[in-house]
Amino acid sequence: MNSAIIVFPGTNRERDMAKALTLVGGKAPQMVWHRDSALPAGLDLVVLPGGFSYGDYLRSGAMGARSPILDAVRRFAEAGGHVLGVCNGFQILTEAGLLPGALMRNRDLRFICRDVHLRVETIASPYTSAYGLGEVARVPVAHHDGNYFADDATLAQLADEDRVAFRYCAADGTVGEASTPNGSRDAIAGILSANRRVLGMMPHPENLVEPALGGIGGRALFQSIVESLS
Amino acid sequence: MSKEYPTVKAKVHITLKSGVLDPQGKAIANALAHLGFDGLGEVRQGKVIEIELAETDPAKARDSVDAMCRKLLANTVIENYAIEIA
Amino acid sequence: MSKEYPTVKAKVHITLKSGVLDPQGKAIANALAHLGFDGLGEVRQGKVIEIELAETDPAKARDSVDAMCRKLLANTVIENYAIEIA
Amino acid sequence: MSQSASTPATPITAKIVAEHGLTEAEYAKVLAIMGREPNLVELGIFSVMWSEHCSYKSSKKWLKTLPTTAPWVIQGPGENAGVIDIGDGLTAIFKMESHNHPSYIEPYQGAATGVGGILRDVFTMGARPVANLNALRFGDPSDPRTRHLISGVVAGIGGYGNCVGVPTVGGEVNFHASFNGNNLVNAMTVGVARADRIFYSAAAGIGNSVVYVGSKTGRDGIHGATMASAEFSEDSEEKRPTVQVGDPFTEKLLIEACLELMNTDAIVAIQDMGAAGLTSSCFEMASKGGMGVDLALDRVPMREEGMTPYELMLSESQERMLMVLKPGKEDMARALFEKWELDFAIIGTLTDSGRMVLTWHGEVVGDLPIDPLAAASPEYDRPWEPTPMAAAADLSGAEDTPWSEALLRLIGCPDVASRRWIWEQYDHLVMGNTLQRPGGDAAVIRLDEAPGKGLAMTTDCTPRYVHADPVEGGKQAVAEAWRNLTAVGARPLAITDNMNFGNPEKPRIMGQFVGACQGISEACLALDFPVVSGNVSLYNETNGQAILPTPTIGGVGVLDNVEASVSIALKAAGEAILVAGG
Ligand SMILES: Nc1ncnc2c1ncn2[C@@H]1O[C@H](COP(=O)(O)OP(=O)(O)O)[C@@H](O)[C@H]1O
Repeated sequence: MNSAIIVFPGTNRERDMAKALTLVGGKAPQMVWHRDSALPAGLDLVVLPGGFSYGDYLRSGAMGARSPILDAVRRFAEAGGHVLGVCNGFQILTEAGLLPGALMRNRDLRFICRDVHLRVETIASPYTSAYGLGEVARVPVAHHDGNYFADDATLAQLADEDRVAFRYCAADGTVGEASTPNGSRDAIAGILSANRRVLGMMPHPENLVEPALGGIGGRALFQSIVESLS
Repeated sequence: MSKEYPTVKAKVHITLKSGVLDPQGKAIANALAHLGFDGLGEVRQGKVIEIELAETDPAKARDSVDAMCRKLLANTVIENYAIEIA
Repeated sequence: MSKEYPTVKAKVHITLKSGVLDPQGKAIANALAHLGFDGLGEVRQGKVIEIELAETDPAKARDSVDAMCRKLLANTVIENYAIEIA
Repeated sequence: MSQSASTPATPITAKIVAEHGLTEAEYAKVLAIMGREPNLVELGIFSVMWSEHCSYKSSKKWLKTLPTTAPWVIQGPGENAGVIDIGDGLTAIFKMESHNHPSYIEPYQGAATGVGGILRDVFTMGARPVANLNALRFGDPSDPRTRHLISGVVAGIGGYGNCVGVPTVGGEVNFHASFNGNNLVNAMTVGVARADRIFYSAAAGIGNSVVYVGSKTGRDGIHGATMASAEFSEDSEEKRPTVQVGDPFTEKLLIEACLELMNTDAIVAIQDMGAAGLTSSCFEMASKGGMGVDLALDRVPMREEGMTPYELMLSESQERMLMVLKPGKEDMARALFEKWELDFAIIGTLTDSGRMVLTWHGEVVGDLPIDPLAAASPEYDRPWEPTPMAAAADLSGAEDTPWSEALLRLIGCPDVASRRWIWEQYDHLVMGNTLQRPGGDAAVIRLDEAPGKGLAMTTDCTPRYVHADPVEGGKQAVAEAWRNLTAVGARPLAITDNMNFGNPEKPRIMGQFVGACQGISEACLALDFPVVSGNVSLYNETNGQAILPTPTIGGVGVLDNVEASVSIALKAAGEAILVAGG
């Protein structure tokens, strides 16, 4: 599987992502600089990693979504390419209009870094096929602006089209406000595009793929990708 | 950059659309209540961006700022904006 | 909370004192330049907080909002604030 | 010597000298060194260089007594940070620094810029920062002001470290009413560098370019000197913020750009512009290398209009670095910094004059001899008195408290309660190497550069012990750091310290400092655990009330096999619990 990670000024989880992709996929991704206007040829996957692109000043992801490389990413996605946006990457994808909704300041206004539980809401996607439906996976979040907002019509559409990939939940899989760390509507942690090839999610599967780091809740996401795209 | 010749100052007011929950406003309202301020209704937080422009024609300046808002400054999924040219 | 009877709407404008570094404003200016907007001078970002108050007397409302600014809303070490009562 | 239009000659009155924090005796030395009356720019430079902060005039004598050597110490105190050998051709580079006063005035920005400053100290030496820690002390937890301070400080530390992408993996918090008017914010950064790629600050090479990189210079933090500078400026007080605003995004770019440049063969010397800005960075580089330097101040990138040479020399704007480049490397370096959208300016040249000559649009506005100024830097042997033996605490009635009630009270006590709400605001996972997260004895991270190897780190001090008995309290802080490292399976290697005390001009306070130094030394010697870097923060007093003496210790150890590391969690039911030690 050929993958590339887009590096914006202020990106800071590109190395974490590269390690996870290399560990599970066996092949190191290429790093692509934000000022480039084209993606390398022959890519199976483009990843927008976590961090604070352009400092997240103005709005998280706003400036990243307007950088030159995003036009290339948009063309790649429109041509049916697979794009994964994690944390800041998810914020960029919504700001760029590649996924619906917006990510607002966390409910308690504080940055949150801790393990959360996610319920896998669909396995009909190249990112979740290696999980079980309804499986509860433990992975960390680390964000200040992860409070997912979309209007009622959009939420209904996402639900109807089975495009909610992950919801925050308690350890036993119950979904509710108390187990939603950031106030997201409908406890949404990750969503898919209409063609199911673009995934945006706030939690960091790349930070929990090895027992040494305290768990492997994020590993099945990378396994799904490798199995679906190789 | 033409720091010497800016001739127009534009202010962009960006507010959350009604219906969009404002976590910052809500937190401020709670904090004010904790500090003993009562009789408060809704509290909302918005931003103001002030821009110095070299454009002298107010109509053109407004158009240009409007383009900035659509392209970058506001996220119209959740925000409204209003432009003031001084 | 007395959501039913708010009678005054106050707006607090909070801006960084001149001379204080405004990383947000700086980043916005750079981003606008990259998007092809030129002839820009300084860009500064501030906030506006809108508060609904149950106080009917404008002078008292202003005093109360001024107290909120000093106690919570503004940090007068680096920020200025201005109050508008509508 | 001529005066430029922007700095009209200001007569140096006794009042101006006092406002610059120089004593009469110190000013007499200034006159002797200069051989004439200094102008305002020069006086400002003396005031910065001879401040407590830069000259360590009250503490130097005692700091020299700390043990600083071991076979694995590559660089002890005196550089931007300490360097130790951790094997496999790698080094750990680390230091702790205080940002107490700014964090009290503006908790968010004060703490944030504290993190920024310590990060720069570490990457300046060629290390990629891999972990941050923070040691915090606040006043009475029931005081609403304490709440405000702690929430701002924690958000500021997180806001900066999270954005820069360095995990904040540990720290400590204590509460005591003595910190009501003087909270302590001590930030520590640990970085990793190849042993053959360490960068120092001594300038070398006559004719080499002195280069400024990073953010532009504004009128940030020109405090002590505000009054004097206001005299020749029509600007209002409002233009003189005393607190700097941090820009972690620019810092992140600066880290990446500097590390990229360090991978080439372009840098002769590098130094961050810390608290005393251009003055101290330039002076230190020149003085360490025995060089002279010509600086064209008009070439310094400026954020505001109408800035004066005085302001440029004293500004404390953040996210700036000074470098000496090898000849011919300027264009490559410029292109690199421009790629990262950072300012780059050649502002000076090294000379053999032994002097610092400052010009402003071609006119000389300052001319000072470097060595005499550095050599004459004041050093005081302040009178001190030993701390009297503290009375034993009154424990009467303690036995009558049922143990269950005592346990509840202990767990609920602010000094023991969970700190989860703090570390959850810090990204402690970024970089993907955090093996032991906050909440244990010491944090453990693994190293990308050497699979299987790890670093452990901790910060420790118990101020009330130091207050009761500075010698024993100093020892205890070092011993606790050593134990915390040992408890996670690491081999303790070295420490950094952050000495937070009250007014050293009071013999009682000076006695606490002297005692703590003695205790730290004894423990370091006994444990073969030398001091490789540190920072001193004195005058932590409000209305004559000093803080509890707080010599914070930051300890670093190495794990040759990270897999063997054990955590604090009880692993399984039925296992035996042992108590070891005496
Ligand atoms: N300010 C902080 N930042 C990060 N982690 C912290 C902080 N304060 C405490 N911790 C974590 O909580 C643990 C317990 O805190 P504390 O009781 O204050 O320290 P200690 O156990 O060293 O006495 C620390 O070892 C550290 O891992």
